[in-house]
Amino acid sequence: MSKFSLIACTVLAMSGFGLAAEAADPAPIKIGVIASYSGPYADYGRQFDDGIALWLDEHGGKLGGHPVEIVKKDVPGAAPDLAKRVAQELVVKDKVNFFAGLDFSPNAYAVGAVAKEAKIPAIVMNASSSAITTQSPYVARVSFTVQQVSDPMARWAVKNGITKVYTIVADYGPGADSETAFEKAFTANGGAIVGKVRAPLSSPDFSAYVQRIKDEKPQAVFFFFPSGVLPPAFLKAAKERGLEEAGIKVIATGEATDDSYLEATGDVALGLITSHHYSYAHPSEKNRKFVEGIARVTGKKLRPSYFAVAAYDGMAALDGALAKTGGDVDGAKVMEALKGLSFESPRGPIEIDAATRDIVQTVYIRKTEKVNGELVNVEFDQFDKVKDPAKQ
Amino acid sequence: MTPPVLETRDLVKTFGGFTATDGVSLSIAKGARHALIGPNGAGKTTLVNLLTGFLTPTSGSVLLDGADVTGLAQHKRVARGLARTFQINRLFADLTVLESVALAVAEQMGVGRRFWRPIGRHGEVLDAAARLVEDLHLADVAHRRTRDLAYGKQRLIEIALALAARPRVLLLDEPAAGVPTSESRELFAALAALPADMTILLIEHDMDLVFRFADRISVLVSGAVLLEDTPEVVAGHPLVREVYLGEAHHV
Amino acid sequence: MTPLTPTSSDRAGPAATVDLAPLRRAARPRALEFAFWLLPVAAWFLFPENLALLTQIAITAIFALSLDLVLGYAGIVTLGHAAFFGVGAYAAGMLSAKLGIGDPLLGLVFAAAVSALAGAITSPFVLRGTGLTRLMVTIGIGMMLFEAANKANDFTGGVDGLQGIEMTPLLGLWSFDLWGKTAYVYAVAVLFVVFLVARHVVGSPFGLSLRAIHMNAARMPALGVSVDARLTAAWIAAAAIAGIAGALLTQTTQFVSIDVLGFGRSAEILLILILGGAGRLYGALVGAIVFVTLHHLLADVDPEYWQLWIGLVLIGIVLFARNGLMGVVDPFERLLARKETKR
Amino acid sequence: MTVVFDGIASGMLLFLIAVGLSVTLGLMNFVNLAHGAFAMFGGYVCVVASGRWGIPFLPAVVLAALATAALGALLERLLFRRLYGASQLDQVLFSIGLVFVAMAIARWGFGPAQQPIRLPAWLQGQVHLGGLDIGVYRAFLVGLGLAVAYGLHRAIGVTRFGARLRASVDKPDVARGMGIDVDRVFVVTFALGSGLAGLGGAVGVELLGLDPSFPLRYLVYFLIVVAVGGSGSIPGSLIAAILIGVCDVAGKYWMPQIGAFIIYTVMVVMLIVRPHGLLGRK
Repeated sequence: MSKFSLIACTVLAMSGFGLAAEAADPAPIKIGVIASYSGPYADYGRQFDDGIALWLDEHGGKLGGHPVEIVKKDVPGAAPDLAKRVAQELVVKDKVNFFAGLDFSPNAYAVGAVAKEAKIPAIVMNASSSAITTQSPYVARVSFTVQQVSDPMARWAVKNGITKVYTIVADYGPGADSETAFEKAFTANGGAIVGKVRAPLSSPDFSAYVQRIKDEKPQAVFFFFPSGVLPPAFLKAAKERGLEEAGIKVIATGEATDDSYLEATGDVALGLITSHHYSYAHPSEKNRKFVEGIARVTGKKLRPSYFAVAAYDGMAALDGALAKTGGDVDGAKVMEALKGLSFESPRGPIEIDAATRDIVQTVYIRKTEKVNGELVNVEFDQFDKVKDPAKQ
Repeated sequence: MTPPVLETRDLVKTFGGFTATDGVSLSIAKGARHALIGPNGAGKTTLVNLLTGFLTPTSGSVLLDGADVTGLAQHKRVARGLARTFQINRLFADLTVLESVALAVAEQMGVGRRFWRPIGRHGEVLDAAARLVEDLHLADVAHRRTRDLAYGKQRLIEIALALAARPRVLLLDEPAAGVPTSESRELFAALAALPADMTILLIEHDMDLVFRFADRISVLVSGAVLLEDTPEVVAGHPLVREVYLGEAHHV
Repeated sequence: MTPLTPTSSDRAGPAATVDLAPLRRAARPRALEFAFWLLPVAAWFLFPENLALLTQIAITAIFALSLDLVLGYAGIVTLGHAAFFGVGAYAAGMLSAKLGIGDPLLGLVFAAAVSALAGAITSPFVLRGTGLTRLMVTIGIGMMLFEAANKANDFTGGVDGLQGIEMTPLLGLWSFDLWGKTAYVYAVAVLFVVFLVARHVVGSPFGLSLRAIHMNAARMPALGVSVDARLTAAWIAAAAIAGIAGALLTQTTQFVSIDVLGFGRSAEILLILILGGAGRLYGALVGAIVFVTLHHLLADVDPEYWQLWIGLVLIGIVLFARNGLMGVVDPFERLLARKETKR
Repeated sequence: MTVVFDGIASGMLLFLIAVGLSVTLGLMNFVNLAHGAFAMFGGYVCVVASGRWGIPFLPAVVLAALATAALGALLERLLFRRLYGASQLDQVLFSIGLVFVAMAIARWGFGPAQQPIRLPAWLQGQVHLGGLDIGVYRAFLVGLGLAVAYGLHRAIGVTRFGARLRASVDKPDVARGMGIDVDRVFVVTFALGSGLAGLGGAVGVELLGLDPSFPLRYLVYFLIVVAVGGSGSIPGSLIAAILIGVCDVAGKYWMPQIGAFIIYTVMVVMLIVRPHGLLGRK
């Protein structure tokens, strides 16, 4: 059956003739990327690919001096039984050195268990459920946690005179995490939650919820929905009901204005204030090069989202760790080397917490604006070195 | 005179504003060959459905062996010895003849709920089923699927399924309906061979069959019993000739 | 007008002219069946690196067998069968994660019992209607269970899944390994046992009555059968088997994700069964093998558009192989049967 | 009261998409689970027509309905008609296969992202009517829904075409004998059902969104409307859709904790009380 297993993207070292003195290439490093390549979330897999491809392109296709082989595995959406099986196969059949990708939390939990058993480091490039890194000692995260981006929004709100907030989140694990983190930070800083509701994930029509919020007359409404269908639906309902006119501010986490979906969301997103760790409009030299690079390697004019940047940083983290181990790919040693690693990412300075293997980073407060006819998240405030609040 | 095996008292069934059965009181003695005739739409099949529990009457009652069974479910009446055939075949298209009959026999023997031993190892069921198949002249097609058989043969399966229940009272709803003359001989023979102590209520359009078979006839018109008597009297009754026999003979 | 011959069923002794052999023979396993069950053994040696996938196939096959009982035999079309799969999966998961009982076999029994209970509770609602109504009630029940599991976030783990399941070694001897060897043997063994049970059930008088209900439910009361009672029994049995399949998934993957209850799983297993051919047990097995393998291969070859290929295969099957994959063997079987009868 | 109006409006949208299924499934007895795919097609046509070609919204919606009807007619000729005699299970399998293909094609053509739709200014915002805040677009949906319901009810219940359709479905051989072109009746009816799906899909983009997973995401809702309303009953579907819309929206407003359960609970209870649907034929 193995002949069918397609190694989708093989990047081999382009060893120059000038380096002939060097001994034969060390064994290639195999990375199993588990992500959605089909179905409604196929964009996630593509973003991971772009980020990884750019990093390899910039580094001569080598990771810690080794040539790299990427094995892509499609696990569309949250399908942990499939993710677990795929991870097992990557270990026993493809004999990968690292797991990467991992867009959905349930999949990351499942792969984390395999990683622990097989002692193979797993780099979480998106999954944002807090406990993933606690569950398995072989998991390090370079993306974010839901709590990490929800908590600063609450602190910013209080700082700007908002003390009465209504929260609405999607009725599933991350929604509950966001609600809890926001409420905790908000009330701790003197704010009051005047009402909260969890809306079913399948709910396309928010009119009833928005009406309810309007009738409660809070100063602001905070919402958390997974990127894609729900945020525009909510924003449309909010606009239709005239929340803004009724003096109710709308704030959210960055999922609401995910760069991949922002154009499709349209003008209803204008003026929305969100908190997140990455905007493709982040004003830094490193990010400018990153955005240009993505355009170069893909040949398309697509916005890199926080998926692409996390994938790029995931490669950088592995490279940094391998530099510390001197090229040794032993799982335990690489995990040890990842702890406390810090470097400059296109999103700003990031660090892998030595104690929790979770990411520490700057969370930005952004406003959706139209720049040169395009909707972008413009950062205007920031909270530095934010750790995952759920682990404190 | 022996007490009636099957009895109805002022049985009424209405569908919306339409009265299909209008105060029918029947009394059928043990071992009787009782025929029920009447024009189309007279409510014959509705009456059978009320007797077997397929329908619940609007008012009135049904008695089996003197016990009120008006509210009893169909399958429980079968267990008490009341079986029927259907006007239009209701068979199991993909089962073979032997399988169909074995199914019915297994139910009668009370082993229908057994879920472990294969039907092929229930010897007593198979033997009884085979005998029935043989008696109804179905032996040569015992392993053919029902759907592949001619209509006349399928009619025989209808009767075999009813007989498998070992009924004391058998309701035959137009057993000869749709059977071409060329195939009706086997059917008539099968009916003639039914045991004497079995009480039979026959609904039939074929007057030859009715007068050959029945020892008592009820005439049903517009849901009500017009007349009940011996075949001779019924045949001579002017009203019957007018509303029913005349019509039937013209067909 | 007295009868001329003695009564039919009161006559004693066997019937001379009816050959009972074909019915008797149907109960015996055939050579081809032995050959079929060599497949999982062969797979062990041929694909040692794909045991996780093969385990998945075995679990799917059990689930499909369960659906075959209610759909293929009893004729109840359901799009909510994942409800019982999920209940079994959570039951086995909770037993380990919350109560610390990690014995696999005990978990199976517990899951089967809990699922059977769920089946008993839901059966009156499902059997009430027919056709589209019944189908929608099964969907509704499935969806409500899914929402309930999602609501009970703290208890079930919600969409993040139920963590912390640990299995003790099977029979105290074999622990679940990364290669999936134990899991595979375990799943195949359970599949075999479930299959044997199912084979007995469908060949029994009870199974015959289910098929008859499927073909003509209205006739059954006239034979003295309570249709609802039979269907309830089949429904509960199928629920228990689905629960076993769910428990196996939990035990071999050591967590439970909420999608065990999802509508997608109900729809998929229906497709698998129809693909293989409903109402013949082996259809469930063949459907599971073909669908899961195909899915795996297509997702590997073309991760972006595998759905297109699956869709085309489904359409092709309906247009050109009506009775499912197993329908292809029908003409041969009939030929074989005719030869045997002649002999 | 605003809540009730919202419920009616979202029920109307549900009705607009599902009524086509009531036609194909209820009247033609074809279990067409690909109904959502037709609605999706209508949605994409509308988005492309209004977004890329600059056609005004209303003509774009009409175009979407017509294009979907044409696609429906084409597929009926090529594929669906072969399956009229098939078992319902085969129809399920076939139409699900079609859904998969449609989803893959949509993703190939448009990518996985949500498609934006820009409503004309006159359909946006709210009007205040005697203390009631009424969304203009929702009022538009209610009006459109009522018009479609009335038109269909007339067309199928009263006209000769309706009589022919019922004859063709119930007794195709007899209908043929009476000189009815059964094939033509079926293709027209199927095109009608598909066209309605396209219409619903087009006007639904604003509230339901549009992406390749659309056909499966809302399939259950469409089926609920048809089942609760009673197979083949246009007024039944209308009442069912509004009932579900109102219960859903009101439930979310007053009892947001159990929001997701309401729609399924309503359905199961309704079906247990009335197994043949509100206005279904036995």
